[in-house]
Amino acid sequence: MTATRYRAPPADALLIRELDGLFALYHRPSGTTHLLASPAPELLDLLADRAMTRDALLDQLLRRYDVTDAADDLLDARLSELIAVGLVYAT
Amino acid sequence: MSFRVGPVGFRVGSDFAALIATLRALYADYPGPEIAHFTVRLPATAPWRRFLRPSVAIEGDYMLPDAAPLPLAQGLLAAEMAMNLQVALGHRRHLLLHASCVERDGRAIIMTGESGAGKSTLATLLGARGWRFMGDEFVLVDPMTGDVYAFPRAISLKNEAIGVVQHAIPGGRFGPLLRNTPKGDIRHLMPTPDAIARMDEPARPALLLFPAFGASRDVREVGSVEAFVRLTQASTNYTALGERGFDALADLVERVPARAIDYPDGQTALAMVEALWEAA
Amino acid sequence: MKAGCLLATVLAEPARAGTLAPAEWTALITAARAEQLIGTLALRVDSGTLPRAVAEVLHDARDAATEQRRAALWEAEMMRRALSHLGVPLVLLKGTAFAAGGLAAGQGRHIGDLDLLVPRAALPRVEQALLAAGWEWAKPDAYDDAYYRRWMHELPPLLHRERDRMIDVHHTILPLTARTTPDADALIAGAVALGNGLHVLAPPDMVIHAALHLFADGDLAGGLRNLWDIDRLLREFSELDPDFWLKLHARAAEHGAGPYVARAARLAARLFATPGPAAWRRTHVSDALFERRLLARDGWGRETCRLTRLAFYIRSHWIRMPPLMLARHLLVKARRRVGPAPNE
Amino acid sequence: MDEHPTSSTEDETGGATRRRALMLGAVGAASVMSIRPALAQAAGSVLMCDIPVPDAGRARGYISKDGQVVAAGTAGAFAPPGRPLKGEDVRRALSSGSNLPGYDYERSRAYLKYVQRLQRGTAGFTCFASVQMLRK
Repeated sequence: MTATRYRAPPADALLIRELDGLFALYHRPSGTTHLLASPAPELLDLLADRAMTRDALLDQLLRRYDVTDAADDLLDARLSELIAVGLVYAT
Repeated sequence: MSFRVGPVGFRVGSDFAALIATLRALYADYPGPEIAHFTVRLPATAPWRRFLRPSVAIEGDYMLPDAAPLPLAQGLLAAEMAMNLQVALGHRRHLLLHASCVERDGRAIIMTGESGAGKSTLATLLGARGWRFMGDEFVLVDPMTGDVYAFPRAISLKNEAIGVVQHAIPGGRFGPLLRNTPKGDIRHLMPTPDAIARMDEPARPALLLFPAFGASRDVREVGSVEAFVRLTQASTNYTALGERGFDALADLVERVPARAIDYPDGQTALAMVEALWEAA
Repeated sequence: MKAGCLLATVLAEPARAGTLAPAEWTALITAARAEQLIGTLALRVDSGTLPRAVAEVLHDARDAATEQRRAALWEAEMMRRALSHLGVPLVLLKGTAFAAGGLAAGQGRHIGDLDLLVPRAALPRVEQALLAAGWEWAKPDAYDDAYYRRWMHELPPLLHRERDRMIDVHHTILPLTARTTPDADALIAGAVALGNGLHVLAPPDMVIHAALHLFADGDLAGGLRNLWDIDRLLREFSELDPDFWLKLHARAAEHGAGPYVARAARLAARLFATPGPAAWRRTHVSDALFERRLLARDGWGRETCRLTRLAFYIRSHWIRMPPLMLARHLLVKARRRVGPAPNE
Repeated sequence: MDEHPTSSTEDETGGATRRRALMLGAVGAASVMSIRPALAQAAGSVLMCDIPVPDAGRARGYISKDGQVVAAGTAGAFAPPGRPLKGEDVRRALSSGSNLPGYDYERSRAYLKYVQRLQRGTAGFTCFASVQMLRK
């Protein structure tokens, strides 16, 4: 069985406005507004319109950011929040 | 009968001729549109309820399944609620904020809060001090321009506010006192002729206030994200407007300063609002 | 002209909108809202020369329909994400199917709950997967639950706890108690894949479902909209496929739905001038009664023709249940309604 | 592992030269909050709704201490209220912990628990939903 891969909508499916350090996001396909705190916007950016395994995603995060608490369970928790609201899709 | 409040035309029909006559008198200064945007029905809850303990149902183009009927003596409240419901559920040209609003020099203060926060009273009292009263229930944000439009229907004063306003505006055109409604005692006050005559003039939002009555005097800055979330919950059609609503609301909270104010009495509140206005 | 009639006329001939007096507009808008056809009306009527208030109302209605469509398609997508791992065919029905299939019947249409058809054998797995993905039972009542499971063509409704949207999961398209029993396996076997893992019914089945839904499963309340769906489907499918009427006739016979489909075609032709073969046009005396029921709406949005409506209410129970079961059902319902007299 | 070569987005966010600190567990709680429709405010303008206890389908049933509808006459359960509860009374009782007007503590708790268990599609639910959201 292959590892689960995750994908977020392309950038043009989202409207994002930064307000006081948080991000208000309008998701065009659902018509829903979400408030995002870091690291959710960063994850959406990395996964925008391309599928990645969790390991690949963590690797990308570590390359791009100084991740102080890189742990699989924390990343899983963040991904599952995004999956629950439909912003990330697991294949 | 039909009348227009701001950009919204209503047609109101009822089994009770007396109720229509009262509405006709109160809304005499409002223009009568040929074609109404919404229809409001205030029928008797059953045929015999026209005569025997007469009871008014709240119906129209948009209805709530559990809306409770009211005794005929509170028919004006039934009309008010039915009108609110049509706008809240049906109007999409503007982003609706459940708020009161006053204007001066083309710039508006938007005051929003839960029922009992004093937003009606504050807007009414400011209206008596040289401000233009724009509404005490809804303020309408144009998603294209960010301007706000007025919805100056009859002001719905509740409980202690009735005495306060009667004292402040002794010459006001008041409706009958409705006692012991589910919202307490209610008395309607018609906006001034000037407020009605100028109801189609938009204004630029300049200050967002979240008043709370009861606590001791306090002013706090409200960050844009908190204002955004609070206004999504104060809007009856934010979600329904989709992307337009998102943009309009994000623009509003980015551009307009927001403050929460706690106040112990009306005089203090008026002083606080006018001081904030000078500083804004 | 009665408002229900006016609404049907303007939908069929949108050019008539140019001749309406202000009072007629108000009646038309009110009736269209009451019949949940305001979005459809908005798309039918050209916005060039309309009175300002009308243009504003119809513009809002178009926006509302766009957002409803978005929400419906998203709900279907979230359902797909929750169920795709099961590997069972997922067939969209009614409004969501029209929208997802890009059909004219979906344009401007009000879309409420998500209706899904799956094979009966897959029902327990579908139910479990939905419950695991955030859907919850909408009604706690035990009698209704047992009744649903034993006799209905669908699970009791489920509601998504975050999105507040309802899903009806069907395993066939009429209650098992109804006089007509469509072939559910054939419906699913014939379904058309949309390419994203979801399906819609094949064109003849879609018409048959709409006809059964309108004439074999309910009291026709709000039925004008369903008849409009049928008009749009018949027009679109018969334009695409010259043999459509023949296929429809054959397929309706297979499902035992011939008379309902014929009734649908006749009434659509009566009210909306839907084109069709002459053989389908032979009028029945009872058609006038159905027409009266479908148009029973006045210019204040109220239902009229109380007796006609009552007759159709009784009919709706009659056609859905064998007589003894109907008696039992009404008895249980009646017992539950007998309570203390209301205090006032 | 990475099938998609890193694109220019990496440079826009700083790339390897100015690496920004990021915490996966920084917010402690959820990193996503969804805005839900404020149907309540619509209803708030008409907060004058009734909640039948129990709904008409189970009209004679008693209400147990935990808000379930049980058979009439069940020991320890309460007879239903004589008239539907008012949305405004329910709101007040839920937010202040006070009793429903005319009912004692135990009975109020039982009725309120019934109301809190209401689900969509049951009579009174829309009213309860609006009460809930205004309460905060």
